[in-house]
Amino acid sequence: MCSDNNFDDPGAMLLNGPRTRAFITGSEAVCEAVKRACVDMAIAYPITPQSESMHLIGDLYAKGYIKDYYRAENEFAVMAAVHGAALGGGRVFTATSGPGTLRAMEMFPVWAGARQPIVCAFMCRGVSLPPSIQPENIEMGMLLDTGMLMFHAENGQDFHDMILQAYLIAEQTDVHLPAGVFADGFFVTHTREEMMLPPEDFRLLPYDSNLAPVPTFDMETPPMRITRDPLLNKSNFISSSANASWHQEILAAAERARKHIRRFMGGLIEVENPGSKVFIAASGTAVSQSREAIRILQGEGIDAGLIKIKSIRPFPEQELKDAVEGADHIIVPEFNAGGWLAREIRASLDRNTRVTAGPRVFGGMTMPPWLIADEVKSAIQAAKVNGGN
Amino acid sequence: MIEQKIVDPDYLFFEAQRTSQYITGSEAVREAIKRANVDMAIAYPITPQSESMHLVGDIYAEGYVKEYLRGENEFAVMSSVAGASMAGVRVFTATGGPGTMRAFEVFPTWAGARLPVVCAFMTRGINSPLTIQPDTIEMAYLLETGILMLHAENAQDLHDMLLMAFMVAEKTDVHIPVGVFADGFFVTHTRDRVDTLPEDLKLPGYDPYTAPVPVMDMENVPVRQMRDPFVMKSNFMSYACHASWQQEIDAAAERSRKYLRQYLGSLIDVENEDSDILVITSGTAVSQSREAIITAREQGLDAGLVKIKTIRPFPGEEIRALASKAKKIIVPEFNRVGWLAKEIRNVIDEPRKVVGAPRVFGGMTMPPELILDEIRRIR
Amino acid sequence: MRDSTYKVAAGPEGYLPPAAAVMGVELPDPGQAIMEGECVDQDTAMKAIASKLVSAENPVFFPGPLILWDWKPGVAEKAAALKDLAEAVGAKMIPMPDYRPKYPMINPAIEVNPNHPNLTIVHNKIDVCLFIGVHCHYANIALKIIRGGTDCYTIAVCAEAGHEEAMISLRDAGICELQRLRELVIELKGGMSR
Amino acid sequence: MYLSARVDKEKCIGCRLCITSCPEPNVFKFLPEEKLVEVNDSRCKACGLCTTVCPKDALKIS
Amino acid sequence: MKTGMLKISPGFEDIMPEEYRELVDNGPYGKNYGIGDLGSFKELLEEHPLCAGCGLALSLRLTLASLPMPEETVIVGSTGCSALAFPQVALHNIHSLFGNQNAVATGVKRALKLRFPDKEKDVVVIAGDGATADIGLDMVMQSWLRRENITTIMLDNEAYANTGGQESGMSMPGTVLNMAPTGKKFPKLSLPEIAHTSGCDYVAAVSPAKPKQLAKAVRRAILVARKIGPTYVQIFSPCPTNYKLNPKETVSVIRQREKDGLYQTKEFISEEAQAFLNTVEEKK
Amino acid sequence: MKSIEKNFIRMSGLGGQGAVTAAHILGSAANKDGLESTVNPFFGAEKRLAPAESYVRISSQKVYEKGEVLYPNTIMIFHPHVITMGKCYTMPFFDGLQEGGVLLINSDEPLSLRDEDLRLLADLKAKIYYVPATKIATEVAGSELSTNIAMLGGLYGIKKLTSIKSLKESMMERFGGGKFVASGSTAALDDAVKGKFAKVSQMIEKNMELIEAAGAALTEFCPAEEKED
Repeated sequence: MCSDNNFDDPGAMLLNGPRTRAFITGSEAVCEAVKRACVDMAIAYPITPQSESMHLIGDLYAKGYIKDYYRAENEFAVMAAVHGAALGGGRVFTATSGPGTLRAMEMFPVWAGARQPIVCAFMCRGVSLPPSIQPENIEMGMLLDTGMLMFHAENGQDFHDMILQAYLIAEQTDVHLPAGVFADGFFVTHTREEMMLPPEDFRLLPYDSNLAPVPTFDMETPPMRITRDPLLNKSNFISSSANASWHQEILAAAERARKHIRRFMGGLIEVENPGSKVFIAASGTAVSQSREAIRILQGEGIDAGLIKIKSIRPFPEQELKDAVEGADHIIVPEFNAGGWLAREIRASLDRNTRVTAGPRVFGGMTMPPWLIADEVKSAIQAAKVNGGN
Repeated sequence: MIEQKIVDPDYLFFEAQRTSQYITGSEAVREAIKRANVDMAIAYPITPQSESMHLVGDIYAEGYVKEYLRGENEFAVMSSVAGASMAGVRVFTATGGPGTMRAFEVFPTWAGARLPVVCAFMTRGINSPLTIQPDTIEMAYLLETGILMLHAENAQDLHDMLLMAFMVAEKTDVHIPVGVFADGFFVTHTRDRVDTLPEDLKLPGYDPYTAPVPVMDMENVPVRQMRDPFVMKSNFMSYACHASWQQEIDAAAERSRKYLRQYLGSLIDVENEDSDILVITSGTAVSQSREAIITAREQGLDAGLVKIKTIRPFPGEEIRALASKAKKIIVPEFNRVGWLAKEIRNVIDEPRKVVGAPRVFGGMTMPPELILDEIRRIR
Repeated sequence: MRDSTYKVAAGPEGYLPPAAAVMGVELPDPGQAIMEGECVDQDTAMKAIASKLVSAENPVFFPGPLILWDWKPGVAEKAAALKDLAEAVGAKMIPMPDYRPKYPMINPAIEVNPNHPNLTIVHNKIDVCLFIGVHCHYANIALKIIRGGTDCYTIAVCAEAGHEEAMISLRDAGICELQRLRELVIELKGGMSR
Repeated sequence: MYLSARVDKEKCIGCRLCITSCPEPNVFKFLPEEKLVEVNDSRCKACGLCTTVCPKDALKIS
Repeated sequence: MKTGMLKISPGFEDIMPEEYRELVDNGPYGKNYGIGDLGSFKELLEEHPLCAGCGLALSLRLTLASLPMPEETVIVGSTGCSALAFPQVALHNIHSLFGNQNAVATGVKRALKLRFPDKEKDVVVIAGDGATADIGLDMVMQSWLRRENITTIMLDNEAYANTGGQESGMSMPGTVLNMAPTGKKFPKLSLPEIAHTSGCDYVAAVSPAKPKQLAKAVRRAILVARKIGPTYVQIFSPCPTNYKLNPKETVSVIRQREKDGLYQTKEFISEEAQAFLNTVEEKK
Repeated sequence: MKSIEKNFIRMSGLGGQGAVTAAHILGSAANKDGLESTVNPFFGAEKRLAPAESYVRISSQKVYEKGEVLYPNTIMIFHPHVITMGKCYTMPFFDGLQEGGVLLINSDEPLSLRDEDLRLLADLKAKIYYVPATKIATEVAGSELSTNIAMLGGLYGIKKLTSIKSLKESMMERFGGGKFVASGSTAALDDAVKGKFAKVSQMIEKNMELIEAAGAALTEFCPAEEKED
């Protein structure tokens, strides 16, 4: 199904090409993306709220859009098998959620360390006991340092586009890292809304493993003697520094991704109402809630700007710094208890007293826009009381 | 096995006569567990942790620990440990690096289920590429799991923190798991002087009926008791209840501060706090910094040291206060991402003050000269 | 986007220098090259390479597996062009036949390894080296280690996106670039060929 | 100074059992003309395994 | 394998280290060598860091010499002593994590089938007993149940040797090792039987005490995996270091164990596999 | 307690030669003498005959630093192959040696070091000593497995970092009791050494003789003189 079409510049096509309307769920949007991604192989394992998308991808396999597909035995095995398929030179896709992410945790740094451009969709949900199948993105806080690229989709449209863009970015020779495309479970996966899809016959070009910065394990690529993870059998300064340099190269690859993210995704962040004194900085569904909050605030005569953070790894430190240069308040709403995004933001800026790390809801709770609007108002109020700014 | 007398923890920690021994960090684990009145321990091999769990096996054979087994993998070990803890016993295990990652899903469930498990993490690098060498990156992943995290500087800390961890973890108002972290090899395999406690004394046993959740033994009320029941409903009430449950875990961690202060003295140790330059760090990097600071001060460079003992709960207020006076803060770390520098930047008003360096990883040693270079660079 | 003042220069830079990309150095766009952390046009970079090679006391080429093994069409021709260039320069070739940590030890006189390139560089007193035919990941690791521990000047002739870890790096380089380099070298040497 | 397996050429019948009992690669070389084995002593770790399978007592560690 | 994979680019022959020239001139690729040819060709395995007298190293060496088509073989390993030798093997080989080898191999095998539909590519898992029977047992068994076309070879040294000698599921009952300070409390896992009932078309338990039998089992297992279904070979490979044997006793302890009735070679062949083997073995 | 400067010692040998055990004995002895010391073994999965290192730090001041000794003032080379066959991972093999540092090499005769290395060593004012440790171990203790003890004897002959009494006690503790924790392969070698003697006390006595004999067999070699040839 892949070689039928030839779009020389799928990146440009994705950004500017024609689109048609569809009223679909986030899970269906994933399916539409994978259908166009020229994927060789997908591996599935059930977990709510991800299962539906991998069912649909199973249907794609049955129709011939994907060459191989099966249900594996658990998430750790899925991520291991996907890794194997990528080492063997295939373009792969899989998806998981919450506890599934944590079950497979050990594999993610392996993907990055092995420089495999695996694209995985994470439909975030709660992870701790008591079990919760509900939306919450704490798992992202745990994946920040795994070496993978992390993109956070605001809605089904983003989810669709980012999956395709993720392949384009992840497979660049100078990047060649795994990319996680994150969406808040249910809020995105199970919400039906209007989306704009590229033409039915749009396809990414097939993956060419010869362009990889590491050899493919197929006994067709020199050198003949090539091992994954070879640094173990010496214990000394040389092998430690080679190991350290390897890790630095993974960090470097993520840095190199910035340029490609700007090209294929139009930037690491999107800013609305630049120059505002108050900003809401958010990612994922919290962005949508914030848009509504801004509307509420505008109704009350309060001007607030919005920073939508699309790329969590690499993190847009400089873009953020520039965007809030003249701002007095930055409100960071989040769907998790730990507040990882606020921590990222506070660690990147100066004058941290400006940052309000909240509101935060979790356990599946919805974040009503007024909660964010209230936080904006109380930050402004507090500043007035303190006579600051 | 020597007959052991139960004593008050405060007596054991602060008054009992200590004996100096020249031992490794792994042996220090044995010495601690021997006096910890542990009911059960579960082991699985992984370098550099294996040796400590061999030694715990040896004291099981001698009778100091009542039950011991080798599990089939780390995920299973951590799950079995959870089961044992739910059934009301004091339980210990240890892992490191990839083992931590393999078991990852279980750690937030320990916290969510309010289990006072004590686990030693002998930190090492995470694949890929494979390394068995020291590196603290796994701590970055665990920050959001809800477990308390203590970071030992050396074998003495490891020994003391393990014993204290049981006492903190089992307080009714805390009752969440504690991870005691020690840098693999640098602590586990280095032979150093450790002041150990009398062999004939041990901590009081665990009383599961003081737990803030019922123990699963069909010996206490209510009869109809199920762990973790919320999954069946999808509505505002059940979401709010789940969120409140998570808040209670965070609250338990907050409450642990007073006990941690009671046993550890403080969450941070400070030397020369009025210095313009503060080196703030945890674990082995503290030892390396001590050497750097000795040299720096000999050379007339004014630098102070802050040793962070608890990573969760994080001593945010303490560091914020210190940081407001300092001109620059140097954070040496044994990992590639600089999670500690990020934690510190997050709690202070002027993150620009923080120099996230030197940073070495993948098993590299951090020569004190590197820290000294950073101090000089600021001067 | 990021302003970089980071200079990718000959070392020794220290115990564990940062990766250049993390310091803000970006890879060149097609048609460009990179020199000591800055983008320059390809021709400038080629001239600089030729002059570095000609003025070196002991220039050595490190051909990697992608050019050492005649594994796909075009390799033999590229290898021949490389050999011509080496002869024009008067450079020795020390191969990197694979990437494994070799047990118990490589012979640094006759081979180079990406995990510890400095053994070969120090042993042979190499002042300028040229990487070609090495998978990008391994090349970057080796180039950074060299920068950290030696004063060797590094050049990377890359068929893909280039290497900011090298002091000079070409991108999308093939036979034409090797031939052009050879012409430049011969020119610099006063027109003497072979 | 270092131990290695040594072949007594008089006793060796070239049965090659030693070759398939050695945990190290490329230590033994079979010489087809002479029907003998030869030891590369720089690669031999002197474990002595070969001496236990030799039917003719032709191998010694020394 | 591409035909040029082992051809040195013209003009570069003289700079290639001898070891590589030997592989080109005298290696086993495409030659259909077996263990009977050992001693007269350049082996795939180079000098490795395993202990003197290591049974696992011996089994690995014999296994590598028995591969029916080394030029088309990708090996998937796991953490353990064998992982220390893998970088020295002149094949593409993957070490991913501890215990996930059969899941990784599943991905590799399927991807290679997609990419090279007209070629046979043998994916062979070679891992220790800890990786196969303990931490990775679920993934090992699931790959059998799923009928993946891969060969699983266990180098059974009855311990976690690389981490310092811990008892494993494959240790004999009563064995006192680390983490079993009062002796192992349960029997040695009967993995060949489990493999058989899990649907493996070829299963064998062999040892380097009988090299020809070992070679035959490895060869059969790989051929059957190619055409019929999953296969399993268990190779008893005593560890002189952790069992404190004299290194030269590695083979004699196998013989002694066999004599005592505590070890036996085994072979299960499904009807389909037998029919297939009859055709290929007759041809030869 | 005597007062001594920081002594940072790097022991480079091959797996199975007992560099780790030697470090342990030396560090423990210093501890018994009331000195501050830490012992770090090499960190790894090295097998027999692979390059291996261990580190001892001894000082009368508290030693905090952990990890590899990158800047030693004493380097002990347990096997000539470390130098002649490059079985070490630092280039040159004395990398990081402090000025005025000491090199102690196990070899029956002086090795032919590269001119360049000799020049560097002369610049560092390094002292080079040779001791035929393996030969003496075989002669006196009847086993090359005691090479490590002979190396300690050589070191004792050069500088007395610890008392001889503590060295002996430390050996008693190491080989005598059941308490010592050794890795699998080290434990196996221990058994092999002990197997040579009827009683541990005999072995210790032999080892003490060995220390003395090794000290007596030291030869000093001046890099600066050699350079003139």
